[in-house]
Amino acid sequence: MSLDLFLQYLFAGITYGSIYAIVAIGFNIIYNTTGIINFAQGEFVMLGGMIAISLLEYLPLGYAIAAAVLITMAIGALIEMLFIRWLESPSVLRMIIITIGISILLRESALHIWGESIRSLPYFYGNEITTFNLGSVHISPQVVWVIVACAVMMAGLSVFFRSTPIGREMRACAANRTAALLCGINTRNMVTLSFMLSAGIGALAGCVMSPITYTQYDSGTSLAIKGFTVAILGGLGNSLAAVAAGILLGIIEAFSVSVVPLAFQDAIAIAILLLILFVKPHGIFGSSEAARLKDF
Amino acid sequence: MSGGNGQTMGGGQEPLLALHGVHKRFGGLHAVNDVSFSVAPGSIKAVIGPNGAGKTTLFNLIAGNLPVSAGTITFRGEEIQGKKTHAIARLGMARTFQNIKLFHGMTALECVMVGRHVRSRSGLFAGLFSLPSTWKEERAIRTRAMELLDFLQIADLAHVEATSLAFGQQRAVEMARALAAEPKLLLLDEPAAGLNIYETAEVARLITTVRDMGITVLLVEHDMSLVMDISDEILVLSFGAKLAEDTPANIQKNTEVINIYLGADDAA
Amino acid sequence: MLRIRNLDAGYGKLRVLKNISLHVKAGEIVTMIGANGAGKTTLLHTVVGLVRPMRGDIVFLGRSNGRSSVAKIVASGCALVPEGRQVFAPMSVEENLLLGGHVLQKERGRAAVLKELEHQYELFPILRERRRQLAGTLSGGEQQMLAMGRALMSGPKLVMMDEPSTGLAPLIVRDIFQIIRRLREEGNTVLLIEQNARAALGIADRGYVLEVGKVILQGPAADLLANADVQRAYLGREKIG
Amino acid sequence: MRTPRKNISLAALCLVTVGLHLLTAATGTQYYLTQLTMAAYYGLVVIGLGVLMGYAGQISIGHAGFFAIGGYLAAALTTRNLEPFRDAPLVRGLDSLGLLAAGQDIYGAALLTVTPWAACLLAVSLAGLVALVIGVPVLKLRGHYLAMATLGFGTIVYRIFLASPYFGEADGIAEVPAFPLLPALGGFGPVVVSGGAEHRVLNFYVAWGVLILGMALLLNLIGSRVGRALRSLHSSEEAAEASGIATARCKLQVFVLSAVYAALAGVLLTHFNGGIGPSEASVMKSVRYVALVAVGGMTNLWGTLIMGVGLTFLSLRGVFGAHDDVVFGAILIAVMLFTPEGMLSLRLKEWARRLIPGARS
Amino acid sequence: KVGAIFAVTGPASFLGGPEARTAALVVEKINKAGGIGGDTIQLIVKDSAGSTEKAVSFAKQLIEEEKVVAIIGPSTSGESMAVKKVAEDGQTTLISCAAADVIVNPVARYVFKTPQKDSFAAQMIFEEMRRLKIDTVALASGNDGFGKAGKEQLEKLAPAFGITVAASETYDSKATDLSALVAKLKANAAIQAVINWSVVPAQAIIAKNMRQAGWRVPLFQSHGFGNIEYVRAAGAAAEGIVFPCGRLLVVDALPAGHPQKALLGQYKSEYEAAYKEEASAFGGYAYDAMNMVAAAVRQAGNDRAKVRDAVEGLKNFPGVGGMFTFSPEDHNGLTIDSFAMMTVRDGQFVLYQGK
Ligand SMILES: Nc1ncnc2c1ncn2[C@@H]1O[C@H](COP(=O)(O)OP(=O)(O)OP(=O)(O)O)[C@@H](O)[C@H]1O
Ligand SMILES: Nc1ncnc2c1ncn2[C@@H]1O[C@H](COP(=O)(O)OP(=O)(O)OP(=O)(O)O)[C@@H](O)[C@H]1O
Ligand SMILES: [Mg+2]
Ligand SMILES: [Mg+2]
Repeated sequence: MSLDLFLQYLFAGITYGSIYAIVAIGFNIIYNTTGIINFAQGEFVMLGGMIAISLLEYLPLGYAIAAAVLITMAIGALIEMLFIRWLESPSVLRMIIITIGISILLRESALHIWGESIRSLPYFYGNEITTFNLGSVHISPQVVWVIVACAVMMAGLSVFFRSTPIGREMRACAANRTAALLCGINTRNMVTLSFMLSAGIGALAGCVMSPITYTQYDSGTSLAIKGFTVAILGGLGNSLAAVAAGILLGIIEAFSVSVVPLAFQDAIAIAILLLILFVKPHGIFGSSEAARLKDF
Repeated sequence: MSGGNGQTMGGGQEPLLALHGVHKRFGGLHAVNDVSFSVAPGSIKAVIGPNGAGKTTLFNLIAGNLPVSAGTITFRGEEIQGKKTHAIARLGMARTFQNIKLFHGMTALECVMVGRHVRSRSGLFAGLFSLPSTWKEERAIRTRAMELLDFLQIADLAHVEATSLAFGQQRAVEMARALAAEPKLLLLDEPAAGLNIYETAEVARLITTVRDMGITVLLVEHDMSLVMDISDEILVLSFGAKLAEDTPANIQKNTEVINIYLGADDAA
Repeated sequence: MLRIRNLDAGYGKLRVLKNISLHVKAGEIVTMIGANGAGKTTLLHTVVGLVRPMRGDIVFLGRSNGRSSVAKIVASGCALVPEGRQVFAPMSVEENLLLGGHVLQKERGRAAVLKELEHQYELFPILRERRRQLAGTLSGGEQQMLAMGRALMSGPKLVMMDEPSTGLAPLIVRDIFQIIRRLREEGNTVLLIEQNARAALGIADRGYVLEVGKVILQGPAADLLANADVQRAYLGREKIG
Repeated sequence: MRTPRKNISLAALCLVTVGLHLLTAATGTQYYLTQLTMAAYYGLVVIGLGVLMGYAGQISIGHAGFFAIGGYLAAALTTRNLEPFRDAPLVRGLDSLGLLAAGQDIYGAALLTVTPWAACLLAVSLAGLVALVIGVPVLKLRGHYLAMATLGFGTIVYRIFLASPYFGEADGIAEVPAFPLLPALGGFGPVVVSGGAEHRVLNFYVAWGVLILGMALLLNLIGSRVGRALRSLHSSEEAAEASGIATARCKLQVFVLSAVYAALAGVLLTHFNGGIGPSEASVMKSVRYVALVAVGGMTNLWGTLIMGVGLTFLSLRGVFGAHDDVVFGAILIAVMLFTPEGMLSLRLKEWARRLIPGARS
Repeated sequence: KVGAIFAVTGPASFLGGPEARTAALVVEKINKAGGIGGDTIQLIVKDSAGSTEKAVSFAKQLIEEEKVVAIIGPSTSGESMAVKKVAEDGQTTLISCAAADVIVNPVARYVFKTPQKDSFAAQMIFEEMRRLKIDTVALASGNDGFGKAGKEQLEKLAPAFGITVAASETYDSKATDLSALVAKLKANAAIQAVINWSVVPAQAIIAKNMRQAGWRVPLFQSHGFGNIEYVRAAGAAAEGIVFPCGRLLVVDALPAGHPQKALLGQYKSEYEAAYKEEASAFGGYAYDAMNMVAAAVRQAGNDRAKVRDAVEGLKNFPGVGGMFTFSPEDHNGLTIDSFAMMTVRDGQFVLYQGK
C-alpha cells in the first residue's frame, strides 16, 4: 500500500470516525444523567439536519443552523417532559423500549413531513468538489468542519462533566436518583437539561455532517447504531473514549475496504468490535470497577 | 498460622476450611494481607475488625466471588481458589450477604427453593418436558423449603414477595436460603446488622442451633454481644492483616484489639 | 423546629404511618425507636418529601412541607442520612461530598463548600485518605461515614439519621455517637433513628417509640430508659445467653 | 398447584385454535388463516425470546439473526442446485445418506438439493451451535453492553446474508419448495408446510400446533428448577452463584434454546412463504421482537404470546397501512408508559374488578 | 378492483413512495373520466415496507380475499421474486415495478414488469465506452436488488464489448461516505472509467467523493440516477455524469413527433401539479403498470385469465418507460430504444450528444 493510499484511507477513517463520535457523545450525555441509552439520539441528528435545510429558505446558513439546534433542543425537552419526566423510577429496559418507540415515532413523523427524498445543506465552505490538498491527500473542507466540531464538543463535554458542578450533579442523578434528591438536586430538571443538551449536540452534528452524508428521514437509524456501538466500545459515559473509539471504528472500516469487499465492511468492523468487547467487557477505556457499581 | 486450636477442634480432625498466606490487592490497596487461619468442623468462628479491615473481601475470596492475588484456600481437603462460585457452593458452602441480596419478583418460598438448587438435579430437558422425576423432586424441594421457613418462624410469609418484606424478615429469608443448601460451612456477613437487641438474640440462638445441626459457621459481625457470646474462636483483622486469633475471653483482654477496635470500656 | 401533626403516609394503598404527631425543638437530639417495619424510615422519607403525606401536615421552620419538592425541603435545611447509605457508587469520595454541598454552593458559593469539605475531612479522617476512591468500593463503615459527611455538607439545621450505626465497628459506633453529640454542641438539631436503643436514648434529650405506624410512647430520654415496657421491648435487661 | 392452571390455559389455547378455524370456515373468511399461520411462527420466536428476556433477564437485540440463520439455510440448502457437483465426494456422501433429493425446477431443469428435513435439522442445529459459540463471550456482558453485543451479532448476520451471492444478496431466496413433514398416513394426506392455498388449513394447524407445543415446553421450563434458577440470576447473579447455580451455563442454555426456537420458526416460515429476504434478518426485526416481548409484559409468557401473535397478525394484514411503524411505536410507548407489566395486565385487573364487585363495595 | 404492493415506507421508500402516489393519480384520473365501462377502479395499496414476508402475505390477501383482477408492484426485485410464485399459483397477473431481469427471464405466465431491462442499460453504456475507447472499468454497485442485478448484467456483457472489469465493489445502500472506496479504486491506475449502479443517494456521494479526490475519469451511472434530487445533492460533482434513462427526464427536448412526447409531458405535469415534487422514472414504472392493467381490463373485463392474455397481447403500448410490445416470450416488452443516453449540464438533465 502506497503512502498516499494509506493517508487517504486514514483520512476517510477519521471522517467516518468523527461522525460516529459526535453521535456517540450525544448518547453519553443522557446516559450520564439517567443511566439510560436514548435510542432516539439518531433522530435528533436527522431532525437537526432536516430543520436546518427547511429553514434555509428563510434564513442564512448560520442562523438556520442555530435555529435548528434550538428547535431540536426544544423537541428534546418536550419529549422528556411528555414521556420521561413523570415516570416513577422506571427500569432501564423500560426506558430503552420507550426511547426505541420515540425513535420510531420521530422517524415516521419525519417521513410524513419531509417525504422520503434526500436533502442536504450546502457546503459551509466551497462546494462539492472543493478540496484542500495535503501533499497528495485530498480533504474536503467540510471534513475539517466535522473534525473540529467533534473535537470541540468532546473537549467541552469532558470538562463539563468532570469539573463543573452541573456536570457532576448530572452524573449523580444517574448514580443514585434518591441520593441526588437528598442532596437537594432537582433531578427532574437535570434530566430535562440532559435531553436538551444531547438533542442540541445531535442537531449540530446533523447540520455539520449533512453536506457529506445527506439527510433523509431514516438516516438517523444507522447513525444511531454506529454511535451506540462506539459509545459502548469506548466505555459508556466517557466522551473522550467515545471519540477514540469512533475514530478507531472509522479507521477499521476504511482500511477493511482494502482487504475485503466493501459489502462485508460492516460485518468485519462490528466483528472486530465484538472481539474487543469480549476482551474488555466494559469498553476499551471503561473501568470494570465503575461498571460493576452501576446497577445495569 | 493457626497453631492454637479452639477447644472445639477435635483431636486430629482436619480443618474444614484453611487459608494459607492469602493476599488480595485492589490496585495499590492491600485489602487482605497474608492471612492464614483454619476453621474446625462444627465450630463457630467470628471475624471482627475495624471497618474496611477486609472482612467482606475475605468472605468474597473464600466464596469465590473475587480471585485471590496469592495464597491457597482449602475447603474439605480441596484447593478452591480460582474455582467458580457455584462450584464452591456445590462443595458445601453457603453464604448470606452484607447488603441483602434476595431475588426480585420471587416469593420468600421461591427464594428458599432456589437455595435448594445444589441439592437437586433436574436439568433443562427434564424441565422442558416436565418429566415425572422433576415433579417428585419439585415436591421435595417445596416441602423442605417450607420446613426451613417454619424453622425460622416465617412460614406465614412464604407467599409474600421477598423483597417487600421488612429488613429483619429479609435477613431470615436469606438465612433460610443458605440453609436450604444443607451446607457444611455457612458464611454469615453481619447477620445482626440493623436488628434490635431481641432480634439479635434470636439470631444468636439460630446460629447456635445451626451449629448444633453440624454446620460450621464463619461469621463477620460488629455486634460484640453476639460475637463474644456464641463464637468458639475469633479472628481479628486490621488493615487486611491478621492481628490476633484467640478465644473470645482472650480477645476481650487483648489490648491491641481494644485499642483499634473494641474501645476501652466496651467489652459487651 | 419540626412539627408533625396527625400524619398519615404510606405506599400506594398501604398505610404505614397512622396519625403520627411529634415535634423536634431546635438544639435537641430526638430519637425514635421501634421494631423492624414499624415505619421509622417511612416517617423520615415523608418529612423530606420522598413519600407524600396522605393526611396531616409537617411544618419545618414555620413552613409547611406538605407539597414542596425534595429539593426545596433539603434546601430549607433539612438533611437526611438515608438507611443503607446510598452513596453515589461510581463517583469518588470527594465528588460525593461536593455533591452534598450543592445547597451550600447555591447559597454561599464555592469557598463555603471547600471550607465545609475541610470540616468533614476533619470529622472523618478516613475519608480524606480515600478521597479519590470510588465510593462503591468503600467498606460498609466507610460508606456510612461518607453518607453522614455528605448530609452534613449542606450545613443543615436539622439532620435526620436513619440507623447510622448499622454495620459499624464498636469503636466507630462510639465515634458516631460522639459526632452526634458534637453536632448538638455546634447548635445542630438531630432526629435519630437507631436499633441500638440504649445508646440512642443515652445521648438523646427526648425519645419516641413507634410501633406499627403509631407513636405509643414519648417523653424525655431518661424516662424512657427507665420505662419498664421500653426496657422489656427494646433494651434487654440481661445479656443474651 | 400450578400444573392444572397451566394445562387449562394450554387446553384453552387449543380450543382457540380450533375455534379460529371453525369461525373462519363458517364465515367464509378462511384467508385469514394465511396470516394467522405466519403470525404463529413469529409468535414462536417471541415466546422463546420472552423466556430469555423476561425470565433470565438477558436482552437480545439479535434474534432476527437466528431466525434468519434458520430460514436462509433451509432456503439455500433446498434450492441451491448441487447437480453440477454431483460427483464431488461430499455431495455423493450426502446422497448415499439419503439427504439429497432430485427434482425439477419450475422451468424443468434437473435439480439436486438437500431434502427439507435434512436442511431443517442442519439449519436449526447450526443456529443452536452459533448461539452456543457466541453465547459464551456475549452472555458475560451485562446491561447495555449485552444489548450492544447482540445487536452487533444481528448486524453481522444481516450483513453476511446481504453480501453473499450464495444467499441471493439483496434479493434473498425465492422458490423454496414445500416441506413434507410427514408422509401420507392412512386416511390422512401428507403433512406439508407450504404456502399453497390447498394446504392452508393444514398449515394453520401445523403452525399453531408447533406454537402450542413450544409454549407448553416453555411453561414447563419456567415452572421448573431451571426456570427458578433463571429468575434468580435475573435479579442477582452474585446471590444465584452463591446458591450453587452455574449462572453462565444457565444463561447459555436458555440462549441456545431461544435461538433454536427462532431458527425453527425461520425454517418453517420460509417454507411456508416459499422464500426469505434480508428484511427478516434486519435489526428492525430484532427490535420488533424485543418490543413484542415488552408489550406482552416481560415476565408474562401468555401476554407475550398473545401480543406477539396478535400484533404481527394485524401488521401482516396491513391494517395499519403505511403507518405500521408509527402505530407500533405508539403502542410501544403507550404500553411502557401506562402498563409496564404488559398490555394484558390492564385488562386482567379490570376483569378481576368486575368479577368480584362485592369486594369493592 | 386492482391490488398494489409498494414499499411506501422502509428502506425502499424512494421507489415505493412515488409509485404509490402515481398509481393513485392514474386511478383517480381514470375514475374521473367515468371509469372502465362505467365501473370505477378500486385500487388497494399495501405497504410492504420492502420486506418479502409482508409482500407475500399481501399478495395472498389481495388474490384470495380481495379477489383483485391484477396486482401492480412490488417495488423491489427480492419481493417480486418471492411474490412471483404466489401470482402463478393464484393465476393473477402481476406487473412488477422492479428492475431485475430474472423477474421475467425465464418467463412465468402471469408475471410482467415495466422497468426497462438492465441489460439494455448496460449495453448502452458499453457502447458509449467503446466509442470513447475505454477498455478497463471499475464497477460500484449498491447492495440492494437493483445494484445486484445491474452488476450481474454488466459483468456478463463486458467481455462481449471487449471491456475488462478491473474491480467490482458493492456498498451499503445506506452508505454515507465512499471516500475509502474511491481511494482504493483510484489507486488502480489502469481504470479508465467508473460505472456506478444503484438507486440510492450513494450515487451522488460517489460522484462527490471522486471529484473531491481529484479523480477525473468519466463516471457512468445507471438509469437509477434519473432523479433530479441526486443531481442537486451532488451539486457541482454531478456535471458530466453519463447515464442511460427513459425519456421522461428530457421530455421537453424530445422532437415533436416522438410517440412518447405527449404522454410523458402529461404525466410529468400532472404528477408535479398533484404532489409538488418532480416526477421521476420510478413513478413512471407504476404509471405504465397501472395503465396496462386498465387497458387490459377495458379489453377483457374482470376475468383474471383474460386480463392476463390481454396484457400479453398489448402491442406498441405507449408508456413512460417506452413503447411496450409484449409477447409470450417477452414479458417486459421494451427494446433498447426505450433508453436514451443523458448527461448533466448546469444541474439539469440533457440528452447526451457524445464527446
Ligand atoms: N473492588 C474494590 N476495589 C478497591 N478497593 C476495594 C474494593 N473492595 C473493597 N475495597 C477496599 O478494601 C478494604 C476492605 O473492604 P471490606 O469491604 O472487605 O471491609 P470490611 O472489613 O468488610 O468492612 P465493614 O466492616 O465496614 O463491612 C476497604 O478499604 C475497601 O475500600
Ligand atoms: N417502597 C415500599 N413499597 C411498599 N411498602 C413498603 C415500601 N417501603 C417500606 N414498605 C413497608 O412499609 C413498612 C414500614 O417500613 P419502614 O422501612 O418504614 O420500616 P422501619 O421502621 O424503617 O424498619 P427497619 O427497622 O427495618 O428499617 C414495612 O412493612 C415495609 O414492608
Ligand atoms: Mg463488610
Ligand atoms: Mg428503616
